[in-house]
Amino acid sequence: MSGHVPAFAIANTEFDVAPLRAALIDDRAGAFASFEGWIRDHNDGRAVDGLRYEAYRALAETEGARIVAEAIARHGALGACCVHRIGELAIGDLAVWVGASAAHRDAAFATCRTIIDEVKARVPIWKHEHYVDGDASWLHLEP
Amino acid sequence: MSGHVPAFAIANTEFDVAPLRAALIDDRAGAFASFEGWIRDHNDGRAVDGLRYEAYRALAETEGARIVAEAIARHGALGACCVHRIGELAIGDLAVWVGASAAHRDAAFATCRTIIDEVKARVPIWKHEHYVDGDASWLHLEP
Amino acid sequence: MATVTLLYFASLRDAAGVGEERVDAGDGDLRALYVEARARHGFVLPPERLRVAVDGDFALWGDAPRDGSEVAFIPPVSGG
Amino acid sequence: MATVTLLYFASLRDAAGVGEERVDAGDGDLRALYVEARARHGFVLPPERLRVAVDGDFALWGDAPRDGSEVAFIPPVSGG
Repeated sequence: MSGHVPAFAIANTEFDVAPLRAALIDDRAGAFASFEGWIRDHNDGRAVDGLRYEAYRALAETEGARIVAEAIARHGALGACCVHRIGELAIGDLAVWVGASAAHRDAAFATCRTIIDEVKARVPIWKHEHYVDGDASWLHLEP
Repeated sequence: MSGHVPAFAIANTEFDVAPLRAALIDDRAGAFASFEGWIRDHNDGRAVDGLRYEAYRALAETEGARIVAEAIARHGALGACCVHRIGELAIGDLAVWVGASAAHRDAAFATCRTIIDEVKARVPIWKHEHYVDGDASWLHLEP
Repeated sequence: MATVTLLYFASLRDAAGVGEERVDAGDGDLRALYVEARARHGFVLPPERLRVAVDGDFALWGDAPRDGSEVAFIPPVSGG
Repeated sequence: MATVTLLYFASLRDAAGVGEERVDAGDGDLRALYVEARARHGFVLPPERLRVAVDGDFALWGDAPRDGSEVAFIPPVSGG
């Protein structure tokens, strides 16, 4: 993976995924899997009209980079990268992007999946949802 | 999914993935998974310097569309699309693209994975590899 | 007697030297058509490794050829 | 006695009304620091639901506070 793109980053504005994908191109790679988390219009049966993500940035970057490195090593990928948005987001906005390249598709899919699962479980980022009915709340998911 | 983009298509020149992804955007979607097959520089231990894909186009389009529809129904995705290149390709070229959107990531990943697996198993497309040593051969994989 | 167009792809087309040919179907099924073409062109692959399609959709080896139809022999695929 | 900066995020910050505050650590461990802050601000979450970090990396609840360090209480995360 190119040295120009960190393995994990927090973005406080919209970001372009093309350079992230480009940094994972590798002649040895036959497979590239990516995942995008989008803000959807409902959660747990409630209509959502937007949300805000907050991070403990120093720890999020350390833990995120650790997750990406662990996933690459565990699945034998060639490279991987993850960027997570913070700040105010509207329906349809890109919240998180994960990409992984590998010789074969098993490793590309597994790396991508492991990263998004671990990011959701371990990286200190919190979602504050605004509901259409005017209410709002922090999501502190049960472990 | 938008009516402007077919669920499955054969492309005989390079294609742009941005409109394919855009056609899968849906306010109900919280997850989008995509897969890209890239031409890699080796296969089965042999150095490859390019390849050619040939298709039985009428049947490939029928069978590809069937695969996409089956995968969406089976996993409960909101939409999915696949495009496969034919013709001469060089190392690093995009051979196949799959995208799937869904409310949650399980369905997005599963739909994407099912489509690429079934396309590789069922769609009448054949790979003719050129090796660096000057040899070339059709790949007729064991079932 | 039915006349059909046979379509050859990939290694079959290379072995036949043509992508398609018109043949008289005789009175056998689609498998018999392949067995005859295989003998004539020296195809390596046995019918068990192939699928057969008629007019753009998969068919059964035991189907009878229809006059004027397009019969494609599908070697093991390798897309993706 | 150690003086530390406590960092609050998400629902903890809303409950505390501030994102950080400096406190004297007393002679307890990091868990004791949270228990004390929880009582003062009325945090709903028990320490079992949280993790703790010191100076930007995860730490153990039983660790002793270091003078001048930054102690973050990490409620259950919900990114992605």
